[in-house]
Amino acid sequence: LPAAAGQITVFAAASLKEAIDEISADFTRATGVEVAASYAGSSALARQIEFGAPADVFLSASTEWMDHLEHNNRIEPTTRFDLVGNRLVLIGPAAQTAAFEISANTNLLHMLAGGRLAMALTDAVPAGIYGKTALQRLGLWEGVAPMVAQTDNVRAALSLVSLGAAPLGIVYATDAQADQNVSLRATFPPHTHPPIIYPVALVKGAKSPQAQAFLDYLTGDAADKVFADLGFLVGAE
Amino acid sequence: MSLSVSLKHGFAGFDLDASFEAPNGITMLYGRSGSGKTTIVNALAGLLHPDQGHISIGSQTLFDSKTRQHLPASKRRIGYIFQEGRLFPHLSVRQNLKYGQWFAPRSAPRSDFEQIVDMLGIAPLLERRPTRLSGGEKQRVAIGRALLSSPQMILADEPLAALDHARKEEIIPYFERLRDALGIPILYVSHSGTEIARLATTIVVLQDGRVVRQGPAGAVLSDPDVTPLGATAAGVMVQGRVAAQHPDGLTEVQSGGLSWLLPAAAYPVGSTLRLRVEAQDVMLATEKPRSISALNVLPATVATLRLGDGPGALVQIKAGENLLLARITRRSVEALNLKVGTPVYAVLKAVSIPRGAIGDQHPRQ
Amino acid sequence: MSLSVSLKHGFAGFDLDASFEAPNGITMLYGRSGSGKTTIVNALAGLLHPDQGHISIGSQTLFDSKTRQHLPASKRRIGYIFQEGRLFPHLSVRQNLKYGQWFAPRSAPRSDFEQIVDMLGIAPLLERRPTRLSGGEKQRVAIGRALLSSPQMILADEPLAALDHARKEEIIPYFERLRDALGIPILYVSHSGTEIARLATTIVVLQDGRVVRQGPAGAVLSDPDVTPLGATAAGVMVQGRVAAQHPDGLTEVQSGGLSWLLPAAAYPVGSTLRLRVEAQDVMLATEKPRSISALNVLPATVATLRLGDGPGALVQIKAGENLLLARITRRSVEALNLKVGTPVYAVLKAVSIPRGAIGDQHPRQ
Amino acid sequence: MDWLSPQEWNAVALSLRVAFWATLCSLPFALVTAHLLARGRFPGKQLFNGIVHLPLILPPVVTGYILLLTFSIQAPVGYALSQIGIVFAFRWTGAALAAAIMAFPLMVRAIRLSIEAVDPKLEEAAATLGASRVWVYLTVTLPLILPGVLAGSILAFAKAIGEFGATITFVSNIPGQTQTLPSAVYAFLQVPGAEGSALRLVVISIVIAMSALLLSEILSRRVAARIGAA
Amino acid sequence: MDWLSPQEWNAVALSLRVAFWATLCSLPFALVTAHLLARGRFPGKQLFNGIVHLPLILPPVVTGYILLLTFSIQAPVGYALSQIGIVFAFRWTGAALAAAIMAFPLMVRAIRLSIEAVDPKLEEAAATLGASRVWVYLTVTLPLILPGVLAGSILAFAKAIGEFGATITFVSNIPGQTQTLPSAVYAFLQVPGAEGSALRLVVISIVIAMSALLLSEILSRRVAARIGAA
Ligand SMILES: Nc1ncnc2c1ncn2[C@@H]1O[C@H](COP(=O)(O)OP(=O)(O)OP(=O)(O)O)[C@@H](O)[C@H]1O
Ligand SMILES: Nc1ncnc2c1ncn2[C@@H]1O[C@H](COP(=O)(O)OP(=O)(O)OP(=O)(O)O)[C@@H](O)[C@H]1O
Ligand code: MOO
Ligand SMILES: [Mg+2]
Ligand SMILES: [Mg+2]
Repeated sequence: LPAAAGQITVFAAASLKEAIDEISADFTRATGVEVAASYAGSSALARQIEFGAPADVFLSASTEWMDHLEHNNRIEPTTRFDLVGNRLVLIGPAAQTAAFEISANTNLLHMLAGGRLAMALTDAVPAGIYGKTALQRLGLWEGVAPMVAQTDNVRAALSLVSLGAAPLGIVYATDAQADQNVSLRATFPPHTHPPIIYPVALVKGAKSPQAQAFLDYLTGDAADKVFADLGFLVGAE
Repeated sequence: MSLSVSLKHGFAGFDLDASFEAPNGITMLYGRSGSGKTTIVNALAGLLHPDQGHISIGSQTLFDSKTRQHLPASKRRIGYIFQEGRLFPHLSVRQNLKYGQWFAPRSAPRSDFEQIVDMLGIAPLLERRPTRLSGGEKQRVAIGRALLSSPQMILADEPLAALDHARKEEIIPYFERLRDALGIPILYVSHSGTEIARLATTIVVLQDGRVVRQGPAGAVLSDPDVTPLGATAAGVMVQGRVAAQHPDGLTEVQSGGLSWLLPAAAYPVGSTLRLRVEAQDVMLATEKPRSISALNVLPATVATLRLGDGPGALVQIKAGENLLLARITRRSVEALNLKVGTPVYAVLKAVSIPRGAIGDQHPRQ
Repeated sequence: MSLSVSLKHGFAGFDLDASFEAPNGITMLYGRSGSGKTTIVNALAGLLHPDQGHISIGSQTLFDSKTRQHLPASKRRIGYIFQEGRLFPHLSVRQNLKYGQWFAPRSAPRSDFEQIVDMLGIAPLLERRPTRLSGGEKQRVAIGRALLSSPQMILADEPLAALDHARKEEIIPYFERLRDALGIPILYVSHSGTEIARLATTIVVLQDGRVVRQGPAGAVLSDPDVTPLGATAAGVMVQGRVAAQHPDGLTEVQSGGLSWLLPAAAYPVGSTLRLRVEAQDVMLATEKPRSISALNVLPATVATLRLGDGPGALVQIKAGENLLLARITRRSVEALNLKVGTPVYAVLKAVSIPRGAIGDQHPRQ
Repeated sequence: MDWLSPQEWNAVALSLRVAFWATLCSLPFALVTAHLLARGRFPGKQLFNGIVHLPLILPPVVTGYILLLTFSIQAPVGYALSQIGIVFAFRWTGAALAAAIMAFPLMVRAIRLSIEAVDPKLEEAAATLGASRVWVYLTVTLPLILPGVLAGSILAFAKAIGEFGATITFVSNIPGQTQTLPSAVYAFLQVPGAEGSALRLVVISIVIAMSALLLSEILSRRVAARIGAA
Repeated sequence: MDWLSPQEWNAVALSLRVAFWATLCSLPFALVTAHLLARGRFPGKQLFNGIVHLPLILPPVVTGYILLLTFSIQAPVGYALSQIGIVFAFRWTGAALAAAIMAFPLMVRAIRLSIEAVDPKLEEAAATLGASRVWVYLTVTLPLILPGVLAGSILAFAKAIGEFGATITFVSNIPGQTQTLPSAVYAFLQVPGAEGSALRLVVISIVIAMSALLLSEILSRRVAARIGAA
């Protein structure tokens, strides 16, 4: 495989594309080492790594899949750490009234006014699982469940709101920040859902000697700034 | 109703430029392979849009390149018997036969299904698919389909070419009746001398896309020089009644007041026959021949004399009440000094009237 | 090489059960539409797997249901002229014609491409696709394709049915030469009396899937009772040389030491002709007829006499050096008291030898 | 069968319904389109041909996104349709629409090939027997292309059973309303260790589609026998 | 054209390569398969037919997953192949394999329909002229089904250009190695506000596939004209 000395192959959750593209470019400029990043769903990437994909570094959007790989002895456990965090937010169309505090008293059904609540798959995709948990803990899930439109990934939920097809949606703060067509309505309190964490680790048998350097670079200031600018929670460790 | 055709059409390497009139009755299109017969028929049917020209039937224009008229095929009410069958593979024989009836106007005269099926001998095939038919069976179904569609014009492109002699002899009388009974023009393509002679009212001879000869059948057929068919095709039909069956296998037929001998064992005494007497089988003698193998020596008188441009002549004679035709040479006309009114003997072999040329007068009703 | 066929095959509503031998030369399969001709031909070609039976050619077994042998069609080296053309639509006429040659063994004798193309009159069509051909043109290409494949057996299913008279007259001599020159069996299906009479070495008559008569052509044809074709098909070929062209359009031909008169204006003096004289056009007289329109009265003697079961008889006579056939009635045989050796006059009309039956002795080389 | 949860049963039933209606409703359009492409001569035919094939070329997600842009109530088309009572967004009808559009090029191709195989000489023969163009179509062309139409329809049905990307993008995944089998399968695949559950649903998809295929083979063999082919 | 980044150019080039080889390499298999399905009589034919259609029925992600299970170096098949130098996993060859398998049923269907439209009488005629079965196939059947083969190939090519789900699941989305156009589109669609970039790539896909379609139309019209159809 042409995993040349000067190249690192990074498998990263699709939602990290913007950040990793920018950080990789910086890294290449600094070290001369090329970074090839493969973006897809965390589940797909994890399975590929399980089956011997030539990845050096894995950035997952969920701890579950990283756990799965660790359990199967496909990553170097010692290199694993939590890179960044994220927040879960409720969004609506742009140019709406200011954000509010979401609580057990929030009447989501009223706010939906017959429309749909856009979420990622609530039993499968991390953003959807987090959202469902949060709503459950707030006691809102029972009432709103029939109105939920589930998408195959969080980005599609964002699109539904962005296009006006759904009046409300639950996505990550980073998504909400990047899309001008949506506005932030509420941020779910951290205690309503498990921490949203993007773990990273070296893949077992990583071929590129520069992979560790890239891992280190991800924790550096330059990378932190990129993540922070995009709305990720940095230093969650 | 008369059909009037004037067409120009070009294929790469072939130019059609033909005009002719087809009055009621059967107009035979005759010409060598590739002379443009099917092309003309297709244009009449509306399947080919000619480059130029005019086609009308009676007062109705079917096609006119000047006025840009082109009546679609489905509105022309034609019964087209295709050179290559073209049966519907997904329909049974019965459905194929009935197909045209679905679209015929209510007012159109219906042909009798049973009768046509019977004549064509396809009754046992009615529930079959066309793929399971023999070549000749297919062709017979195609004939039936066209005839049953209540057409106001029939186009028949070599309809009988694939059929055996006996079957032909069963179907030809039907066309004869169509010709005589219905007032519709029939355009009929054939290479067969027998068919042309028996059926043609009018003959149109094509050569390389051009009409080289057209006219009433009698005139064209009696001209030995015009086509290869001229020599073999003239003849008359004669009606008679079986008078006796002789023990040596010969049948005696009374016709027009005279006795004829011929082999026709299958017909019982008293039944009515029609016989085709071909002009070239008739010899004329001014002296009664003796000790000759010909069994039929009929006294007659010359009725008309028509000399061709070539060596041939067509002599019409009255034998009893029958008018017969004899094709002889001009040299013989002179040698025997034949004139209108000359008494002669028509000499005719018994075997010259082959069994095939014998049919009931009304084959089936 | 002789072909030996014994077959049983059943279709719903049709049973074939036929056995016959086809020696070298042309074996004519004759029978009404639907009598099983194409079925037999397909079995010979290897396209139909019969239920039971045996087919062999010379010592080679093509099919045997007992030993479960079934030589595939491609190995049988047959030139099959199909009833329905079956030209390859994606190949040009030339490629269609050459198709069989690609697969013929090197050692096989090659037919001359130019000569066959010429005979069939398809030279101008060589670069065309079959969809742009007329019905008869397609059929001619199909004939050429089969002939050019260097076959060791020819199967011809109504090969000439779609052709005009003149074209037939050009192609028939070719089959005659194939018959006479090549030592291969030819199985030929035809409804045409002329083709049968001129070409048949052997005749097999089918009826409803069964062989009702088989034997050498002469024997079958001279029996007026056996088939509808019997009456019209007997005849002989005679060779002659144009002696003079008379001003009244008649041509004088010297043949077998005698002079014949007939209309054949197109042939220059000195050229060689062959004439077909049909048995039924010949009358016999024991006294020289006078004042009769027939121009050919040839002195002859009775050579053989064959009486049929029915009213007919076939008399072979020697006129000059030619052997002619005359179909007359048994009654006339008795009335004229004909015996072998009886001197007679053969009476033949000039027009009975139609132009179509005249051809160069060696049509084209 | 208790090895399927009620929600999974819903998904099965919905997939069948979606695929059935998707196939049935696109059939007339596919017939017309195939006919235009096989026989028509009009300007922009190539463009039209291209547009018909778009769903095949585009990643399904993009197709779904375009559908969303076009048929959501916010969009002019979607709004206009909703005024006459036709709503696709977040309904099973939307899933059917997505499946229909994804399967459309397959159906059209199959039908078109069979139309091109029909001998125009037979249609001419029907015309000479008095059949107008519509009747020729109904009594000759259509019966002759039936095997192709069948093949195309079953292909479309199978595709509709398996369609996922465009469907979930367009109408999301609402259990009981738009959650088809593939969405359910996808969901299981996102969860580590749930491959077994996914497999069950995959097997069901396969059984359904295979039955449809088998049916089509039997039907088209019967049709072909009637037409007398091979 | 500077409106495409080098990485995007790579994706375009790779998609073309993948689609080309996917189409070319599956063609012989598709011909054989179509022939078996159209003419063959063997036990298990229906099952075989079903298996051929599986990629159409299954959600692409499942197909990709099955490929991963089968052809990764860990798997017996993948290992065996790797011993003789054939590796699919995470190579562009794998993308081609995925595209080929997804497009296979489409190609087979198209070819099969045209085989069924060939008049066996012509093949019989060729046999009587001495052509063995192979030669009959090469000189008669194949030329007559050429329009169908063309149509099927272009359909497969278009499908291969658009294939996403199975590809990204099987060989991932590694730029320059396995990142095809649709994978690149997918990645852009994950970035809010990057629809413009996605759109550019979508347009390129469309242009490529449309050109292929146009080419096939022209070719098959020429072929049809040669065969003399309609
Ligand atoms: N595939 C088939 N299935 C059922 N019956 C058939 C099939 N092919 C032919 N037949 C029947 O078998 C009989 C013989 O057919 P065949 O084609 O051999 O006749 P044929 O003598 O060649 O007639 P023709 O002169 O009309 O071509 C006919 O009655 C026909 O209807
Ligand atoms: N579609 C076509 N394209 C080009 N030339 C054609 C086409 N159809 C017919 N021709 C040519 O036009 C001429 C006349 O054809 P047509 O079919 O009218 O002949 P025909 O008189 O019916 O002959 P046949 O007795 O052989 O059926 C022929 O030379 C033929 O080659
Ligand atoms: O067209 Mo697909 O690749 O079924 O989603
Ligand atoms: Mg013709
Ligand atoms: Mg036959």
